[in-house]
Amino acid sequence: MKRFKNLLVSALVLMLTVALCGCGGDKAGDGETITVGIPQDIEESLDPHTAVAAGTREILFNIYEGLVKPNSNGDLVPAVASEYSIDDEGKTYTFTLRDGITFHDGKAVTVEDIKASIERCADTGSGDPLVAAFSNIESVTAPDDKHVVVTLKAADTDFLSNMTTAILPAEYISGAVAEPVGTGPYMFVSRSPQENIVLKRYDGYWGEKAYIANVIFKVISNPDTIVMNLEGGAIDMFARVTSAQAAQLSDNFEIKEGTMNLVQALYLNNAVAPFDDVRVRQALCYAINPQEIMDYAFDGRGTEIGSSMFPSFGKYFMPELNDTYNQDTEKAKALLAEAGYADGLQFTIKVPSNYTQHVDTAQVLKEEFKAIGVTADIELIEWNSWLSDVYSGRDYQATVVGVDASTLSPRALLGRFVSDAGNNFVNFNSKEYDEAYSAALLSTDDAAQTGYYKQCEEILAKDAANVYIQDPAELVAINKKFTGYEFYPIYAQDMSKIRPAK
Amino acid sequence: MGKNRRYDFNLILGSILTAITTVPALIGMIWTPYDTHTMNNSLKLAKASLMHPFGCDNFGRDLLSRVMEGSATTLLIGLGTVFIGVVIGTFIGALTGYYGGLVDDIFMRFNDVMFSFPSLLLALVFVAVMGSGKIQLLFALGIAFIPSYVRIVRAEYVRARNMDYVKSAKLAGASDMRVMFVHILPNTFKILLNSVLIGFNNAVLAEAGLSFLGIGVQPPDASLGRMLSDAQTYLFNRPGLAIVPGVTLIIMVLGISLLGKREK
Amino acid sequence: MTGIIKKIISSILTIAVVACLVFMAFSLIPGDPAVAKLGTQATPEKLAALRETMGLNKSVPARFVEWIAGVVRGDFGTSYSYSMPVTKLIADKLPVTVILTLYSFILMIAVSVPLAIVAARYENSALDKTIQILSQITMSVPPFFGGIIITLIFGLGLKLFAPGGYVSYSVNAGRFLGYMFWPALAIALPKVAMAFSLLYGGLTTEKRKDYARTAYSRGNSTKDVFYKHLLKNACIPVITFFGMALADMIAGSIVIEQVFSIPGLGRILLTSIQNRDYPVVEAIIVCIAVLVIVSNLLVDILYRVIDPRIITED
Amino acid sequence: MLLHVEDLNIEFHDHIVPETVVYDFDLDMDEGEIVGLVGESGSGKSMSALAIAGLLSRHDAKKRGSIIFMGEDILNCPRETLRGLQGDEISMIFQEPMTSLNPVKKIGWQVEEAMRIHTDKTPEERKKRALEVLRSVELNDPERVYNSYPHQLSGGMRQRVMIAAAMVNTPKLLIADEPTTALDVTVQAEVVKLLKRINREENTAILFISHDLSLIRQLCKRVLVMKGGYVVESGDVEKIFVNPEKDYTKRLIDSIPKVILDRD
Repeated sequence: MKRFKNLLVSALVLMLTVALCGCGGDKAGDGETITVGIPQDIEESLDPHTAVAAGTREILFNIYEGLVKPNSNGDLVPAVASEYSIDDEGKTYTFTLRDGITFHDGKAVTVEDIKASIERCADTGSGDPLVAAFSNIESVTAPDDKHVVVTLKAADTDFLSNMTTAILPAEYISGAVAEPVGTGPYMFVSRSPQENIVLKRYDGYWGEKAYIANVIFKVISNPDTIVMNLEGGAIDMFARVTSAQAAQLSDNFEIKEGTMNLVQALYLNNAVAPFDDVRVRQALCYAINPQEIMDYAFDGRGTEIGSSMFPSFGKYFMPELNDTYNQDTEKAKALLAEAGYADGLQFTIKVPSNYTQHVDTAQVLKEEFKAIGVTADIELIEWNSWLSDVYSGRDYQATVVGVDASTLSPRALLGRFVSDAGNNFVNFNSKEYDEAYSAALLSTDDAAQTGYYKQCEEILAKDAANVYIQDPAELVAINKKFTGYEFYPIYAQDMSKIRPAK
Repeated sequence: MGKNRRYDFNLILGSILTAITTVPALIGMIWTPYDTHTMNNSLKLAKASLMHPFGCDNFGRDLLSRVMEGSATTLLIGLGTVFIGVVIGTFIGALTGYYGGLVDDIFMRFNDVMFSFPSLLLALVFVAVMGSGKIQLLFALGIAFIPSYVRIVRAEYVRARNMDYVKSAKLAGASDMRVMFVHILPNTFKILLNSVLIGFNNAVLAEAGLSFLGIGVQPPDASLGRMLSDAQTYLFNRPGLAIVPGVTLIIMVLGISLLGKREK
Repeated sequence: MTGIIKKIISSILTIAVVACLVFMAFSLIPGDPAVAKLGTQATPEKLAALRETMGLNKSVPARFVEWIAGVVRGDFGTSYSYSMPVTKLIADKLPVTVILTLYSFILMIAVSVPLAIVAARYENSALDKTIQILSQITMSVPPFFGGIIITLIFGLGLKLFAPGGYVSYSVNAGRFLGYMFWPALAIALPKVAMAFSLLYGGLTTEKRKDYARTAYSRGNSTKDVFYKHLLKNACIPVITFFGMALADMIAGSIVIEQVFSIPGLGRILLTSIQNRDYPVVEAIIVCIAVLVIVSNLLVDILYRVIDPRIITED
Repeated sequence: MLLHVEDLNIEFHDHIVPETVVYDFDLDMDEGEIVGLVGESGSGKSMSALAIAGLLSRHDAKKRGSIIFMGEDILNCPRETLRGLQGDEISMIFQEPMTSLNPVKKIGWQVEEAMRIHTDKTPEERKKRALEVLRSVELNDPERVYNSYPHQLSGGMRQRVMIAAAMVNTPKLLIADEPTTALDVTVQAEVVKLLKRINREENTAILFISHDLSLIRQLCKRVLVMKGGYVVESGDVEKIFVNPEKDYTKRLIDSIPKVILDRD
């Protein structure tokens, strides 16, 4: 028994020592590794063409590049293509392959890879093409091994923004290679479900190489532990902390404020009762006060919006739509009564539980709806369930999320409200809207096109497709050990610009 | 003498602690100092004051009111769980224990499997099947706790089956049902009471655990577990948000377990 | 010996029963996983093809047979949400949960035994009373709140560890173990208190027995009397508790993983439940059932090892 | 002089009113001497024996007087000194062989324990000695006994094991506290014979405690008669037996069943 006791004591001592040393050794503070917290696991495949979630795309931004890519100003700059030209008509786009550009596995990028990538996204074999706009592609040809020519069916001056579509090796597309391989500044190393995604600097990158050698995206599925993780040093950066979380952080962290470039709204399923009635939708719009929501859940930060467009889009954004509905309880009640819900109504808001800002927003909304006799039940669901049930399955009444723009074109935001759009998860159905939208697509005149887009926005607001709230402020918490964070007008976390402070 | 004093001490302290948590919880079912859902921007994360003895949470909701509502929810789910478990568990335990035989054997085999499975996990599986929510949670936990009561009640019935008072009742012409539920049942109360107290505690802890995981009570409804989960963000500057519901939970469990100790 | 063999056989049967029940429960749930997976991209052809690959076009009994056949070979099928074999998904996370559980278990014993001995040795002293009260309170602390308090005090206050700074065992085993100490502590604490009070009860009973006096009469020190003579006897009634504690710790680790941001079985289980990724849920439940049943079996064997009186009664 | 006890008084304090159980106890023993201590239960004989063996734990019993064993004051010497004597120079065997052995340890381990504590013998030497001493207490098949657990032996065998364990270091003094009371009559006689032989062969002094005067008469030359904590009579066994001074002693003698008296 003496042995037993010694065993016990030594086990205890060992565990304590391990515990105490194990933790003191902070992560390599040499700036060689940065750990970034992400609120959800990325999608099952790291396939940039099929990735739906913004949270996946913002990470893939570091791995993949298109022929062109957006910079932080929102301009498109050449990437895999070193230059491009558009004919005057806007029908033929010619891209020149960048000299010496290689994939992460060291193989040179060829025009075949580009062709295969574009053709894959344009393929209509299984219904809609992966990139909706690619249905306009007439042909993709490679006249020589340096050039790729994309010819459109109808002229489209705005088509270039779609060419940010990632270029993948032809072998990957044919299924011969499973590992994600791109041309971006970082290459994929490993992933562990619900745990992390590890990236490494690609030293053969054609452009300015990344500063930090290793990037770990760590899944923080419990948002309540974000602050703890940051303060404890487990993660160095978290994009989109809430203002409450930001307020909890010590001055070891810098809070960068930008806009999230999201259309945060209470999205309503226009196809199911009670939201198939425009009066009910409008009533909800009258019930809320976006500023109040921002005050409660965002410490007053954020920009009010009135339709599916946010300020970063400049000329397309219509601030005047903010006043389509101003909080008016009486009007809301009257509309409800008119729609046959004089005694109030009850519905369920599904909210992805990992997004604190949406959960918080939903809680404020619930309070606001109370005033007009509407009871909203909040159901928190896992992000993946949200994707499958709400987004894909469209099995919901209402949901609070933010919808982002995958490209720099207003189509990225407005295209989804066309009645038969595959991603029209709110089931919005308006003939008027469909006409306006297709008119915009066909138009080659910039002013006229802008006019049509604005018309679309007005219809969304007037028909109360959704209860629009705001473009939330994006607060990025980053450890002061690092600097160089840049905001993008699209969903992207450009890790290659981040460098150790000093 | 010294022994008696200790027993009394457990009873008194247990009653006091239980009262400290259950009385506000009971009041919380009908009245709270402030509305538990109404938000107030100016009181966000307010420190403790005369008006708000525990301060306010991140939406400016009075923490005392939230804790009262949360305790009430937790208490109700705990009681409901125990109720389901005891009623169904007693029924099954009585039947299998009284009649015995092959059905009893098979049932007990099954029951032992369920019993050896941690009840929290069992509840998790039920939630997986039934979906999350307050009512689902109540049933999930209730079902998960049945096996423990079946075990206890069955053992008592197996013992009682051959006792003289049962035999004489049978001789007097009492039906099986009557023997089971009129004659034997009251004799199981004493032992059942103790396991009810333990079961209540386990249910409270399980509820808090599952709500903490986000699959129990949904916001903005308060439950002690849910509040603890939310409070983690503010652990740095307002640890009180976690400590108040946490300590409430501890006091509730501690009080009941002291009462249970006294019962032995 | 036959007793143990009987136990093993019945354990295997039990696992089989659990596996059947789990499969049945999840095949009764309405909803077509293929539809859920395809969502808006669902076309009849695609759906049929996916059903084919997912094996959903077969009848429930046929699927069951297939599933069981797979399980026997250690193949739990393919995860719906991660296009990855379930076995691979779990194999990666299982060690985390197992180590966390064992860690807590060792902690529980390493702390409760000396504590119980000290308290029982100085029965009724102020020290004893203090330990008693502390243990009664600790017993009532739910592990996740314990975890929060530990994070608050040791992580944020004393900076002894970085909250959320989990490191995978495959990356750095030392730091992995270092980090796991704290969640293990959170899980172990209430169990320490319970083990303490049971052991204490046993020791104070045993120390009044005649053989304790015999031990003293041979010149043993008090410490030796407790460790060499009383402890083993006092442990016998506590072993059942140890078995249940082990099972509880597996469950507890699922909650604690959430507090300490540990990607173990619990994390996968929770997300899979919410994603309705049933192959994963089924596999994890079967896995946990095996763990629970094996630990029960171990307890049974331990009983026989510790208490010689059982063997001869067989 | 091996043992010199003078003015031993033992008082207990674990009750509200202190209770004295032994008054003014005096005893002298020489090496190799066998002394009997007789009296009814509660007369203080076991307490005196435990005090001499150094087994009365210090806090609940208050002891006055002196117990000098081989020049060491048992009552006041340091713990280590006392432990050095226990099991080495003083050994003790008890009334209940059933409970006096550790139920979960093998006999061999228990017999060897005193050697492990007090000698530097190697495991092989210890085993050799253990088997030897087991054989010497007239156990058949000592190898088997060595590997047995207590519950596998009969009462008589266990008491022999106890004696073997006590004798393993050939102590100067063996205190036997009613070693035969729990045994069958036939086994009793054998144990007494065994003790006698040990005394003869090893020159170990024995303090034999019993309420049975006839056993004392078989074994001892000198006897002390205790009642109510006092030594009421002491001296040569035969003398006391033939001519008891006190009524109490007379009654003790009268209570011996005639059959046994006749046999000797």
